[in-house]
Amino acid sequence: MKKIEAIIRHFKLEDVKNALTERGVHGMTICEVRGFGRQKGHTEMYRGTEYAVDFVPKVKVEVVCSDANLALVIDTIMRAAQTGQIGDGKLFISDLSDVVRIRTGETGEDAL
Amino acid sequence: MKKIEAIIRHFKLEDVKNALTERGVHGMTICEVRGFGRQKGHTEMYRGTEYAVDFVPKVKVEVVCSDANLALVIDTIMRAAQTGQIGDGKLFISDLSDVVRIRTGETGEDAL
Amino acid sequence: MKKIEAIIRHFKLEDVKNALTERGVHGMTICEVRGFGRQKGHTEMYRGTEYAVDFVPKVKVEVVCSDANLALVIDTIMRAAQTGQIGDGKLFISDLSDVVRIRTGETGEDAL
Amino acid sequence: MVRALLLGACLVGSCLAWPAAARAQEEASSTPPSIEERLAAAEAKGEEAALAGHNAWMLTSAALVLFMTAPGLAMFYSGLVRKKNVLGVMMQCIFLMGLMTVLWGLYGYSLSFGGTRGSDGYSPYIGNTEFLGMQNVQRQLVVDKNADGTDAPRVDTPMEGVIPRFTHMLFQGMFFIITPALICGAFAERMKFSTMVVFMILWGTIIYCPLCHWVWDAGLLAFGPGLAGGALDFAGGTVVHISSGVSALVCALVMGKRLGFGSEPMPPHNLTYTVLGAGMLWVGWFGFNAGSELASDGLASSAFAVTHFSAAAGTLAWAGMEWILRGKPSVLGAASGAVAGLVCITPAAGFVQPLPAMAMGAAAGVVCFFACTKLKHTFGYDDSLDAFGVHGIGGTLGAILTGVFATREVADVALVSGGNPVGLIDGNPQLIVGQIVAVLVTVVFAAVVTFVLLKILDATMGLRVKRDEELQGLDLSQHGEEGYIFI
Amino acid sequence: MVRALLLGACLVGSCLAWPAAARAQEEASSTPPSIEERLAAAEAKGEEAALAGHNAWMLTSAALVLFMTAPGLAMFYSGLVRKKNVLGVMMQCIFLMGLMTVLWGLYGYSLSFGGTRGSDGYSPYIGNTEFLGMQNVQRQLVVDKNADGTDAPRVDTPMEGVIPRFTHMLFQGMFFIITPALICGAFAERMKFSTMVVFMILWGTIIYCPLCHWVWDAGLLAFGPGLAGGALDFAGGTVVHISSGVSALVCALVMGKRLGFGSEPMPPHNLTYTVLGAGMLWVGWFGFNAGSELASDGLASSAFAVTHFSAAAGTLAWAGMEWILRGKPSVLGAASGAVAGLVCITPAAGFVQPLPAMAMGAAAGVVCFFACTKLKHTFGYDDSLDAFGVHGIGGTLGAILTGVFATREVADVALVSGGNPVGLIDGNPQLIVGQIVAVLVTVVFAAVVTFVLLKILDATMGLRVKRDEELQGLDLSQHGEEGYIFI
Amino acid sequence: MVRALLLGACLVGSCLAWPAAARAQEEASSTPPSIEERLAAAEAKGEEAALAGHNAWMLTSAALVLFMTAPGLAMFYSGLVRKKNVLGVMMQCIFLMGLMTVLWGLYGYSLSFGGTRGSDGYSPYIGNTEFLGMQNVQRQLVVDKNADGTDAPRVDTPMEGVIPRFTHMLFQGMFFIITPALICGAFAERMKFSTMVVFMILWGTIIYCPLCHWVWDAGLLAFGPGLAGGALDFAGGTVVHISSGVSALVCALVMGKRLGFGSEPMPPHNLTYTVLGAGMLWVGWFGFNAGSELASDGLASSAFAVTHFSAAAGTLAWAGMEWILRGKPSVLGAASGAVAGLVCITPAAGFVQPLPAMAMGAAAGVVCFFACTKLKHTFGYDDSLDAFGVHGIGGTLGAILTGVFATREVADVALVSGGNPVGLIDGNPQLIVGQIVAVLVTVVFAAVVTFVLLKILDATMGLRVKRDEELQGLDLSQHGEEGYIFI
Ligand SMILES: Nc1ncnc2c1ncn2[C@@H]1O[C@H](COP(=O)(O)OP(=O)(O)O)[C@@H](O)[C@H]1O
Ligand SMILES: Nc1ncnc2c1ncn2[C@@H]1O[C@H](COP(=O)(O)OP(=O)(O)O)[C@@H](O)[C@H]1O
Ligand SMILES: Nc1ncnc2c1ncn2[C@@H]1O[C@H](COP(=O)(O)OP(=O)(O)O)[C@@H](O)[C@H]1O
Repeated sequence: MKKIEAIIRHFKLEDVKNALTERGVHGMTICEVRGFGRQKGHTEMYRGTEYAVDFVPKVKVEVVCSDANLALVIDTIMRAAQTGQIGDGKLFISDLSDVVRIRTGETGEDAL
Repeated sequence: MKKIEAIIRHFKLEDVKNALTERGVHGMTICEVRGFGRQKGHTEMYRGTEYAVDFVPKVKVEVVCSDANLALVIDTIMRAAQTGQIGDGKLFISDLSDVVRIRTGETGEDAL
Repeated sequence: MKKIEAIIRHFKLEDVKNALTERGVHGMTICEVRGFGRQKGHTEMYRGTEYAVDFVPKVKVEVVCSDANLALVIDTIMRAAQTGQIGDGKLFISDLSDVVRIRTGETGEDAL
Repeated sequence: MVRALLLGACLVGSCLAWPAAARAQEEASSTPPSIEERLAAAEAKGEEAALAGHNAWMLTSAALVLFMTAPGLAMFYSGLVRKKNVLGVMMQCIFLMGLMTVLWGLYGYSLSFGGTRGSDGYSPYIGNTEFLGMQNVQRQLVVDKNADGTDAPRVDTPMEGVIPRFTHMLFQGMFFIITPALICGAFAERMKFSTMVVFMILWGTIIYCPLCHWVWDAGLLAFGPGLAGGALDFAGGTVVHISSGVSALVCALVMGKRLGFGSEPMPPHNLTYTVLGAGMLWVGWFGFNAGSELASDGLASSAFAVTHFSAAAGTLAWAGMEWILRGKPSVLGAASGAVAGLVCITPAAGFVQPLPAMAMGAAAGVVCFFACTKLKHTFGYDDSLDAFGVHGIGGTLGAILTGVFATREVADVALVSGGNPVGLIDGNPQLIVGQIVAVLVTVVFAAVVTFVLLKILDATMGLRVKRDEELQGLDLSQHGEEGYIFI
Repeated sequence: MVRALLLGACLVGSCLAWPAAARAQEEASSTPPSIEERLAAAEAKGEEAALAGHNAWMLTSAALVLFMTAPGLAMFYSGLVRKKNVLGVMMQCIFLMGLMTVLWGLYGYSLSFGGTRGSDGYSPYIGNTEFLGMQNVQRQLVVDKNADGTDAPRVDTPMEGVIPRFTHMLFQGMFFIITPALICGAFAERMKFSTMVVFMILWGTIIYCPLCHWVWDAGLLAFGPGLAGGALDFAGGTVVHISSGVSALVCALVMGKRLGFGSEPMPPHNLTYTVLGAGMLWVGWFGFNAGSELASDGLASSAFAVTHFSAAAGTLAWAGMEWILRGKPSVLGAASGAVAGLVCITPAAGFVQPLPAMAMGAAAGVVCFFACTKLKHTFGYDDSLDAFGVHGIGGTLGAILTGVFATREVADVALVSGGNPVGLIDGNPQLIVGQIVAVLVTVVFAAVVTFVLLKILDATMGLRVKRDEELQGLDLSQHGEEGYIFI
Repeated sequence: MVRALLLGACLVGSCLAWPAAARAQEEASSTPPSIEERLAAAEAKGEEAALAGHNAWMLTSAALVLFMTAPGLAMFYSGLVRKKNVLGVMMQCIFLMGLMTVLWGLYGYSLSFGGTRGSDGYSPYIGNTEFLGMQNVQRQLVVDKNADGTDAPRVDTPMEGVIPRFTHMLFQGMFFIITPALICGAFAERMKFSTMVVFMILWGTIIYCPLCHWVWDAGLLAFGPGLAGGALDFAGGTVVHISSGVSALVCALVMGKRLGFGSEPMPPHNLTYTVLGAGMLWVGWFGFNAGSELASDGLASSAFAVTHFSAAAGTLAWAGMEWILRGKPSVLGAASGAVAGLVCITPAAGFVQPLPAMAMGAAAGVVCFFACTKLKHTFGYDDSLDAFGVHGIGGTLGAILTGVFATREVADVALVSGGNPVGLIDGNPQLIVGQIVAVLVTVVFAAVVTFVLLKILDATMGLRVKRDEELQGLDLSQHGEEGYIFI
């Protein structure tokens, strides 16, 4: 099984979720993160003190899927999350050795 | 070494923490996440506009342990986090190639 | 490619970020987490009820890098994040099977 | 409103109540007015001015007391619950502002204050229908005759003492809001909203209105005619704080604990709200206590001062106890102590001197501190926000200490002392008896009726939300909303 | 200020306006004063006292109305937007407090209230220069002569009815702040700050000042001399709520929807602010409505009471509609209902009885509920915070119902009824005509001028922030700040 | 309180002070009263009414000034710190409300206002024991004799000018709270709580009380008898703002910078609180400044108006400077500008006209903007929340500009001008000298004593929390609590 961690823009979350569910992927976990990369942050100014805020708010979407589904998931997220401008984010793909569903104890792909 | 990422319900966190420490696992890192899966979210209504909130608040517990301890940790979390109802969450197990303790520079299982 | 997850202290984030960028690592993703370990939490008291807060606020820094860069990144974070006192945190290193840049579709090290 | 016309006429509204004077004044431009005419005008002006001054303070006080409920109490209480119930608490406050106000206008004021002792139709047990639907409170057209036989219509606003009865009704109506709202602290985070609404309608009608009548409309517990000589209760020790505090305890006992109480941490989700709310309550309480003089005079200033001193002493005492016993003063302790001091001085505000007021505040800080820490833990009830520990205990303490510290040096001579000793420090041991009797009657009455009401509601509507709803939080389950969406 | 000296002199400031009286009083220590002298002193004292009483209430009211804008409206509105725009909304409120106040002092008060009908230089269309730069409002030195020919300097504060004109100017000036601030609800989360500033300067000058003059300075729409007999507008149904509500709708239409409107969720980011803000608005509105009597008298109390009843009924009605139609009452519904009830009673506050006020509040709760849910969704405009749905619709409803429920039992005899029937329930169908005419004139005037202003500004400065700025949020893009940094 | 009885008696409390009048009135029902009797009644009524009116405004003002400290300042300041210190700031505010109030009641008021210039036991340096423990302030029983020789007991409330001394004490006591609370801005996020408590007791006693006596009790700096002719300080330019601002600077210098100052970002964690707090300060300041007239009269209205204009101009000026120099107006800038304008007008509020007030506000906005940006960065001290930059600088500017703009057109004739030129624009250059002398004396006195106090405390108790505690935040380390638990 594979885990795809996608760092995406906030306002693309709805699209990504819908695209994934349309293609039959019905599980994901998201988390608020802040990213540092090519995309510039912004500066804030409080009574004459300037702060450079280098970290940009992003959403991390984690999707676990079977190896077979990997390409589909990657492709789906890519399409839904793309704007073409710096800061669209990245996908990190890794292997999982197992998945367990807490409720039932099912493991492996059955657990998804 | 293994990393177990457990997506669990908020109110099970205390139980999971206690169960793990009772079994000698003295380290974990947690993070607020929101999950999408079989468990339904809820709808909110503000002045006539209805929003379906599909993401349910969850806690992600990350425990890194030796390969030997893996079964114990999985079993412990499973028992502590189970309610039997949809939405109990999942365990994702993956391999770590190394662990380092920042304070001392120890690596591998010594670092846990 | 490798993913380094570093659990560090809040007030070391600036240092870590600067150290990494100085050494040419220009991407990272951070996330607020809370950790449980050797470092003690604190107790809070509200109208006679005492709560032991065992979880300590930490920051998780995720850096993805090429295998070649791994040692450099580890070393850099180690140095920048160390105070020598319990609770400095840990590095978890794992393998990534792939990375994709959403904007361009580039994969592998090109995507970093 | 209409400015230019207004200049053409004389002196706005109230002046019209004195048409003779007004006319006298107008004629003044032609022939110099006689002493008689000038005197009549001066008398009228004096009446207008006194009404204006007293009314200015009392309208302000009414606004301040509403301010205590929202934003004050809404902020104070909601900060103490968990995030998922923040709106549940706020909703109770704002909805009660609507609900109790409508009831008060329709019949509550009449049940509380209808009838004057000594006149027909008065009962010491409950108010009569005198003010039903705001009759005899609202303005009415009166057509007098001028000297030349023509009509002289004027609009009359019924008075209550030195202020319009409307103002009295409004001021007292704000008490009818905050008293039930205080009870909400006991069942926070678990009560079904619909049942709460029905409960409060009944509680207000069956408990508050009679109590108010007993104490403040010359009824069963009133100073003078009341049981055992009656009790002094300047601004609501019995009517507001003991009644709500005791009912709160009964609610906590009958409803049972919150899920996870004792095992899960349930710290206040936003103590900044609680402190800010405490500050607002402190400010609003000046209206509550000094406004209870129902006039802007020296005694109002005195009541304002002792209120302030008691709150201050309470703040130091509670935080000080923590500092001594646990090594750290907490901001929740300081805020709670302020409220405890305010509660305790409430019945005494018009009867005690500043230094005794400080003593009362300090006592309240210490006693309520123990009530909210030791007592609650010993008996193990879940009075979520310590409505009993602060209002029930603090109110009882205040009512009894009023019997100790009330003095003819402060109390109104005509209404209270007649120049004779009042409280224990004046050398009169009788008052304390009346105070204790009033406390006991209030405790028993509030406890029994609340218990019966809750049992009936439990059997019919159910008191608590479902388990799942409680876990999800009242904001989502009862109202379909979230308090903070910070993403 | 200077305490010890103050004791040496007589009775601070105002007393100085009555030097004869003061002297009479001082001499009193030597020889017993004559009846004549005592009467003069009593008259002076009465004047001082009446001024003190009325002024106390009116200064309080002025403070309460400012309190409505910040923290009240700032909190109410800012809770409803997304987190990234929270400061954008608050900035509009606080900046307008600065901007509109300066304009008001320089020329706004004069354009609104300058000139008295019947005297030279008065125009029913716009105020004249009487009060430009605060002349004839501010204090001035007057040098009288004593009996012995020596100078008797005194400082005179011009009066307006029973209160200093300064007080009148301040009270009305607070309306000049909150009215434009209300409009901000319509274009929240997308308007360019610089353009907003220019727009509000123009809106205040070209729309508010004339309207205010028409209605409250005996102008085009005033009761009596106005079109079709004019309209009754006690505290600003037309001037404040219809004008701002209609302009808000035009803004929403001309500016277009927020990016993502309809597709992305845009829930209120902090409903706790919205409820607390609603509580503050409720409290502040007592100053707004009861203060509009411009005196502290029986009618002020009546206006206070009906304001309270209408707000309460509105709360229950809106939340009740939700309860019936969707199964849950929401706290946003309760808060919105309170505001709707307050808006609706505003024009009627000095003319209607309590029970009709409850009916008006209930009607407003129901009607505005439908306006903010069905109507908005049907037509699909993006009035972000429902400035039109609540203020436009609620204000119109209130203005018309004033024509129905206004009664000589309540209204000021000298200024309004003369003892004759006033509204429909009194049996006078004429008033409703005047009310409808005033509503129509206000709607057309506000809509057309706002439309023209916006079109000009769109062509010159641009109305909206850039797409990227809107996505980033106004806090960062317009002001370079973040609302909450909770890390 | 007791309603039914109240109707039976005459006119509540104050009326009792005039038993003759009351009786005259009662007899009126049987035989028509004589002119003499009616006149006595009218005089009594006038006294009651004047007291009622002035007291209504002054009690409201006292409440408003407390409102400035909490929730106002608590919210304004706490929003500016980092999240981990939010409660630390709030605790300082609410604890000081308790602490300073108790000190004030016990001896502070006496040290400040005890003694009347010209009478025995008066000192221009410090108040005497006249009011220790509230004696001569609190109510007291007086037993007069009736004409028939029977006792006529009445309770007397000592007066201070036209208001009860209680009211004066309360109003001034609120200043004794907010002034030290302002200093907290300088050492926020690092001061040890226990040391702060001791420091404030000493600071209030040794610095505030004398200064207050010098300026407002005819002492060393008072207008008239004071140095170089003394200074005009209507509502606390020297006593409140310069004293606290200068002490703040000394605190910042002696305590040193926060850990990480200059290297770590320390942005305000909750600017929404800061803006809301600024709105509350603005509203409360009306009580502060207009209340300082100690009466409800024309000059109070004037003071209210210039306060409002100055705040407005300050808002525009500071935000405008940012707009010009940095391209964006910030909401923190607007809020800071409002406060700067309010600070600057404080000493001048009873002496200047509206347009000069606008100029003063604008000047304060610009000058304080530079003080908080350039000046602070140049010298590199860490005045965390700019207590010096706003209050020290703004207060100094205001004190001096009072010397420029004070005018006999506004100032009280009896107490201040006597009809003669007052400030520079009136053509009198002398006043500015007195103002500058007062500023210098205040600066030196506050700076030196604060410095000595801090050094002693540093050596004995320690000023700062431990390094670890500072890193952890004051909320946890000093109070064992967290501000927000949003999980
Ligand atoms: N080396 C990295 N390790 C971890 N996260 C990264 C790395 N590089 C980029 N990211 C994440 O991806 C986000 C987008 O990267 P950025 O360089 O801004 O633009 P782009 O996605 O167009 O390459 C960053 O905000 C950060 O969260
Ligand atoms: N494919 C997936 N990838 C990542 N997270 C998942 C996936 N499926 C489920 N989850 C997480 O597990 C949680 C529980 O899943 P759900 O289907 O609701 O119930 P159950 O745990 O009973 O299977 C979800 O809220 C989500 O956080
Ligand atoms: N076994 C573990 N699994 C996951 N996270 C861990 C584990 N052990 C420690 N951590 C994380 O590392 C942080 C630091 O660990 P701790 O034992 O307190 O000190 P040290 O870093 O000095 O070993 C913890 O707060 C927790 O977030």
